[in-house]
Amino acid sequence: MSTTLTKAAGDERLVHRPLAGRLLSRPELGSVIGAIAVLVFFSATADSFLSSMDTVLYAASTIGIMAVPVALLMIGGEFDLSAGVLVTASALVSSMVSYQLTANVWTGVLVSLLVTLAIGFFNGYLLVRTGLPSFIVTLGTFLMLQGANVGVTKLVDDTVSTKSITDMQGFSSARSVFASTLGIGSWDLKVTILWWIGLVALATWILLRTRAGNWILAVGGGEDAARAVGVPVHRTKIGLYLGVAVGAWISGQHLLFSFGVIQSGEGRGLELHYIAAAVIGGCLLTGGYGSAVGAAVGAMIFGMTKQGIVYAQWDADWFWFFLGAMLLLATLLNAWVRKRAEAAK
Amino acid sequence: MSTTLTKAAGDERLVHRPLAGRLLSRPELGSVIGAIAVLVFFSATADSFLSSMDTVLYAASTIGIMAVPVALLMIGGEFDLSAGVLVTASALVSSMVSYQLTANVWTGVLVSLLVTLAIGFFNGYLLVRTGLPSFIVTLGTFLMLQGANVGVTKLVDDTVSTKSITDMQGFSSARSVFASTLGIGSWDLKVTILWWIGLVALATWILLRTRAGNWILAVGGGEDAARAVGVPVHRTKIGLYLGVAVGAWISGQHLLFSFGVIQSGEGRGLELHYIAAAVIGGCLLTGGYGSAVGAAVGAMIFGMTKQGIVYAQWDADWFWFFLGAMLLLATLLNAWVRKRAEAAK
Amino acid sequence: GCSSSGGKGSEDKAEETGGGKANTARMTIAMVTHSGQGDTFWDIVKNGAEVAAGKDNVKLLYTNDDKADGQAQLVEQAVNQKVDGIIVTLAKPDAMKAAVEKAVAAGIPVMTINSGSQFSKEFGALAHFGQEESVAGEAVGEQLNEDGRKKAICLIHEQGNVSLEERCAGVKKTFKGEVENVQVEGTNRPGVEAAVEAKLTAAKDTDAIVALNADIASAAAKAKEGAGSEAEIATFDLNSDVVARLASDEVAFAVDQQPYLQGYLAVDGLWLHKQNLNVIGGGRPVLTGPAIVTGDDAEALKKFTDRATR
Amino acid sequence: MTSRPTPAAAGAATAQPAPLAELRGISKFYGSIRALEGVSLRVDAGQVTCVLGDNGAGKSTLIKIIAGLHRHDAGDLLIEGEPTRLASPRDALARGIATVYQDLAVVPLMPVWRNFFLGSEPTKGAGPLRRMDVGLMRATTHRELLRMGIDLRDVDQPIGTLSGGERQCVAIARAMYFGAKVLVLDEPTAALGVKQSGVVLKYVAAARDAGLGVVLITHNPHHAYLVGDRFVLLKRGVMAGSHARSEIALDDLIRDMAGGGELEQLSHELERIPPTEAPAVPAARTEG
Amino acid sequence: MTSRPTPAAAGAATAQPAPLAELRGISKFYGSIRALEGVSLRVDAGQVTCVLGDNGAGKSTLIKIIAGLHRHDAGDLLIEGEPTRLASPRDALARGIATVYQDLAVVPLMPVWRNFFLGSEPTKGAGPLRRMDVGLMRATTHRELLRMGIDLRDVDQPIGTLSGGERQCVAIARAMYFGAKVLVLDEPTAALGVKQSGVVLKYVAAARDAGLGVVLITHNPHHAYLVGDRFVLLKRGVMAGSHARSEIALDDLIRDMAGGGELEQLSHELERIPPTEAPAVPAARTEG
Ligand SMILES: Nc1ncnc2c1ncn2[C@@H]1O[C@H](COP(=O)(O)OP(=O)(O)OP(=O)(O)O)[C@@H](O)[C@H]1O
Ligand SMILES: Nc1ncnc2c1ncn2[C@@H]1O[C@H](COP(=O)(O)OP(=O)(O)OP(=O)(O)O)[C@@H](O)[C@H]1O
Ligand SMILES: [Mg+2]
Ligand SMILES: [Mg+2]
Repeated sequence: MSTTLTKAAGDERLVHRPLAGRLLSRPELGSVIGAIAVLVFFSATADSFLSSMDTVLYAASTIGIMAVPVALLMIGGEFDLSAGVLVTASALVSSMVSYQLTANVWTGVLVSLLVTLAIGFFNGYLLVRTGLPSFIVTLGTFLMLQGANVGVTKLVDDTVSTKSITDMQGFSSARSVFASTLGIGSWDLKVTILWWIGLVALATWILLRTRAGNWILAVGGGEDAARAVGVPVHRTKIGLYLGVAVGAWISGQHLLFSFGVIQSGEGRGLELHYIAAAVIGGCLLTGGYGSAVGAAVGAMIFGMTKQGIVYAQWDADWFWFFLGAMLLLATLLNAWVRKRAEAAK
Repeated sequence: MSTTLTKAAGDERLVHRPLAGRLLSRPELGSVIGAIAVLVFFSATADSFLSSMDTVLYAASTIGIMAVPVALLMIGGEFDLSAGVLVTASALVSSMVSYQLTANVWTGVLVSLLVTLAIGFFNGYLLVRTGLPSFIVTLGTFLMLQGANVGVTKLVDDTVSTKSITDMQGFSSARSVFASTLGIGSWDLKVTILWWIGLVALATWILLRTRAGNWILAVGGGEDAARAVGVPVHRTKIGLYLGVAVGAWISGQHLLFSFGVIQSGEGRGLELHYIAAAVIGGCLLTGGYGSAVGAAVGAMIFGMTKQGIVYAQWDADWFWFFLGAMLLLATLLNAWVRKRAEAAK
Repeated sequence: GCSSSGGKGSEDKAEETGGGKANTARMTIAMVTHSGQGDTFWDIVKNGAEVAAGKDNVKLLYTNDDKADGQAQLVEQAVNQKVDGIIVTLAKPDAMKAAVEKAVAAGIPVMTINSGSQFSKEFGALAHFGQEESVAGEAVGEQLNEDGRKKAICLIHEQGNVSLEERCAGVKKTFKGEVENVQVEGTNRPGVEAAVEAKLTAAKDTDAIVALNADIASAAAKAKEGAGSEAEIATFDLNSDVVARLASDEVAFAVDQQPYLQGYLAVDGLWLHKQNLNVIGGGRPVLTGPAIVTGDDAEALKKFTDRATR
Repeated sequence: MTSRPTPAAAGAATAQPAPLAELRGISKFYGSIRALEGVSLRVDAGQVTCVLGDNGAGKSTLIKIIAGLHRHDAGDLLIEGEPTRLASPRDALARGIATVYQDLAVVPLMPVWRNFFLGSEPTKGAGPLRRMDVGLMRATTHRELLRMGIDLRDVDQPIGTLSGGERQCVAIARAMYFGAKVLVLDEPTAALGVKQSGVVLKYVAAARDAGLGVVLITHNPHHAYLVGDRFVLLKRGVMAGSHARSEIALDDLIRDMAGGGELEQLSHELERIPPTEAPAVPAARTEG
Repeated sequence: MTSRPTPAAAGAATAQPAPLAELRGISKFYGSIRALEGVSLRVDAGQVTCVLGDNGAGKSTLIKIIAGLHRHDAGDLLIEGEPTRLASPRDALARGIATVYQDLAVVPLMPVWRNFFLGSEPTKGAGPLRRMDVGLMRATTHRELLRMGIDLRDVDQPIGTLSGGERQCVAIARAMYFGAKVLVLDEPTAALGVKQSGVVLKYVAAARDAGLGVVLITHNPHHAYLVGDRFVLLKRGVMAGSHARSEIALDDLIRDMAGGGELEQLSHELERIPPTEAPAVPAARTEG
């Protein structure tokens, strides 16, 4: 990827730069340093941390599945505050549709995909049509969804959580797709990890190798310039919101099929975790720069820290303090290493 | 303010433009339309809305006191996720210091000012020293403060809320400064409204008439360009974080002296409300544009909507839905009116 | 300068609780709740557990997560850590089912506390210490009937929270008048105050306010003052402020489910089970509440609420 | 495509084929600011139309209308004889109008090769495996820039780290590479070195000879006179003249561009100052 | 201040006073990219030093070091004879070095008058009532721009809505207005019209005559030769020559700037093409 072309290798204006330095200048590989530091730290301080890597990976994957499309959206220069409650909404729809129609749960799953995509489209369409900042548009949908999740659930199911659908037709097949566990050695790997890896690979492919990826980088890095050279800015942005919707759909189905029941009030605040994972992984909040692998590494740092603090048996009252401090330290370390690498090269 | 100079008035390249059009192009006055619409709407649908304007103003002022410095920070191109918990931290410090030292509460109030400023400085200093995005820096302090608020309170007071200081010396004088009520006619106006108006006036003065204001607009609108012409970018940014700290201190003292007791888990999530108020009021999330009056109007829209929904006695389950929809509609209306004004003139 | 009134200087020196300490082998117990951050109620539960742990030579690992999947993960983590016992809340029973069963399958004794008594046994837990939210709600409804109230509002401070909804539903079930739910923001007390004041102004016939935790009760009391309403305030749970307001009759009564007991008994129960295979309650749910607390009890309770044990 | 005149036809016939693009009495307002009023312009195949004028005269605004970036408020825009409203630059590109903007050239954080092909990426493979032809893109970028005299070290460098002139060269090379029927260049040579300017002018001449219509904006009358066939002068948003090359001499053009007679004096004054002053001190100005 | 030579002294004496600013063997790397290596330059009072070179030669990098925007990696920067490391542009400004950057000119969303005075706002009043002298700022902005031939409609317009040349004029007028001892101009006339360019060159001459040291970067050899006293040539990051005005003729300068002998042919070729071609078709190019 970052080798130079043909004769440029012998250019007298290029100082020789070792591979390590070149690798470190990629957005995702920088943050890997932070992740390794966190890993080493908790392996040393928390007994069962390494042997419970499966739980850690699971925790990382539940953030990571959303962090990847959210990262793409951020690279495209926009924001989605509704991502957290959208996950809940997606799970609620499939649960309620299946239960109320007494249908095969796969019907619910499909309807949910359509509804979730429709909400994502609504976000994107409103954004490009009105020209309002995405912060305010998605804040609107965030609040509206937060209310609708509870309101609709109470209307339909009379309580704030849905009825259990565990005994319905199709549940077990859907569960094996969205929420099964694969025993590999002593580890119980959740299927979400596969979904996560798949999404990272797909997003990386899109970003680095397709026209759409070029457009995403362009609308985030310079919307006016991109429009001026003929990039379909509106379509690209709507597409990014649809991507977030797909992520929310997968997460939502996982939530539903691992528990059978959905609490309609949950999901608030998670959008911040997704965004944080992307930013820790090197995505620019202002758009135009970042990578899907970086977002995955960010989710990993987030997941490891959250789990590690529990394994290290630190005082729960200080949980958030430790989490904040560790995240900050990991990001600082990564920034510092990168600076060194730049300077030394 | 926006009259043209000398001979330009007769310039053939300037189309005549009525006063209304010119006014509407100011960031704050545009959003006033949205505010008026919300006001008219709720006056019509909710009986006691107009007669209870004092409560509405109070609700708006508690958001507004923080929305103003947060808006300045956003105009300066940065973000503060820790603003919400900083308010709680500030209240906790003065309560704990007063109680533990059995000192006059004013001692606690002053120590709290220093501590809050120190946290604000920490945010700003970390930002300019490390060059990390403000999102990640303040996310770190947000999480750390959230943990420390609970952890320290438990450590010091043994419970997760502070001891009551209502019976301590200085409490009543501090209460009259931070949390008194002024009866004007049939209205009971809270003193926070005065603080709010004062802050708006001060911030407007700074932004429009001082060098610091020029620098704030410049670092937000083009940091590199500002640095290149000699604007002290770092000092300006740190100053903005100190401003947020002052706002948090006032809000925190209000909280403490109106309730006497502080719950250490409070404040989370409010940062989003402050930012939302600023954005609704026309501040650009990317910096360089906005006004303090706009932020105040945004807080007003937020406050009116929140209260209005209760006065209108709409179904509580759908509260958040209505809030989101109303905010979106108000902002849309305002954007639409502005576009019309631009086109018609 | 120094304050001549209030403050730490005025505190009674509380006598240390707990005397001796068991000389049994050290055991590790994990306690996983669905509490949010900095919640008074759960702090009391935790205090009870800690006192029992200190007495029984137990290492207590307290963790909490207010999201269903997060709480389930914490239980699994406890299993991974091979603790000697797990205490868990069942506010979201379906979400906890798999994790609890995993723990039981791993041979770890489990106690459930707080709500969810009907699931405790089904999931394989040894015993349950708690109070049904709906039962507590019903108690409030009955008390309001007794006080002759006609119209109540129930303040939900966290949207979509099952336990809060159950409490309000319980009130609705027994209360003969009308009950209306109002959403307030639990982390923003000035906001709570303004919203309740608005509701009281809009619905002037409201004569009872049900707060679902003690902090909300304080804000509601201020709002009532602001709106000049005559409504009586009932609340769930206690803190020092509520006790003070009980004493001054600003709050009519509080429903106490004795959270201290839930923590204490669960730890003690696990210890007893290990030492002696005892099961408190003989396998049936042990109720720790609801107890109705009024102004008459306030004086006696003050000392304990200040210490966060009631 | 059908009625597009070949360069030969355009050169030979006095009968007028429909111009590739034509503006008739175009006006444009930015809020209360009048940027253009009643401006007309035609872009013929095989001809270079130069738009000249003072700073702020409205030149960039004019070409942004042709490029589909702004909508005009009055007047008609005709493309190949048909009245048209361009919805977006993408629309204009699809009709074969390629543009180099004065200040909207590139996306700074993106590598040079991605910028070069932005919006018109070549692909290979089909179906889900359809992907950008990265090898081709890199090689083309390097080659095309080399042809303009820019020897890039690394086509992966973010374009924002290139020098001003290098960046401008990327934008020009891109437009040249994709240019289909009409090429619109807004001050292309402003940031360029002597050598690169020469190359660009040669390119313009070549494009014209290949039958493209070219719109060239420049402040350099020498450059304009070297390649231009028709000179349109704007002044404070209105047309101040339109001359065929045969009707105007270089000196008149320079005078017109400098704002007419009353300014001649200033330019004379300046031209005189250094020469008269220079001989007075040169002895002292020896190297240190 | 103490040893600052008057223009007269600089002109008369061959004894060398310390130059206002001097670079000795400066190198600068951006990561693995070498932008400058071993470049030396001196800025004397009352002299105009022109820095010339191809696109990407390192000219802007050089002046960014003098302006305090970048730190150099090797070599010495001397200001009035003292070795110095400038911490920031603010530092450089405080030492009397005013700069017009090629691409970092302005804050787009801010009104023109705020941009004009950014970083050096005049104030009135004292204590808490100390405030910007807005009246003065507006009037000055309008006047100074008018002097450059830019007649602004409204100094409250966001500067981002000005045309490219108008924006550049604001940056130049600002530097001229605040210029104290050294004036650094990076391609100031690139976006300017004929008239405005003339004004800028007159300003440069006036600044020089007032005893300021001027560093001028330009791609226009005519402009450079009109006002320059010394010409420093950069090529791919290294010095390719340094000539006093007396040692070099305009034609040599043009050839040097175009990259030397091997390029002469191209420029000749280009100069020839249009004249030979033009007469062949002009008859057909009548107005439509
Ligand atoms: N921030 C940066 N990072 C990496 N390379 C850079 C950076 N800035 C400049 N360069 C490289 O350094 C070289 C010199 O750039 P510079 O801007 O000084 O050129 P210049 O002489 O001013 O060119 P021009 O006449 O086109 O303005 C260029 O090749 C450019 O690609
Ligand atoms: N978006 C805008 N909003 C308001 N005014 C604008 C806007 N864009 C341009 N203008 C004004 O319109 C006029 C014409 O601008 P334009 O950019 O077309 O000039 P130009 O002829 O290209 O000048 P230059 O040679 O300096 O590039 C200018 O006076 C400018 O201030
Ligand atoms: Mg222009
Ligand atoms: Mg340059």
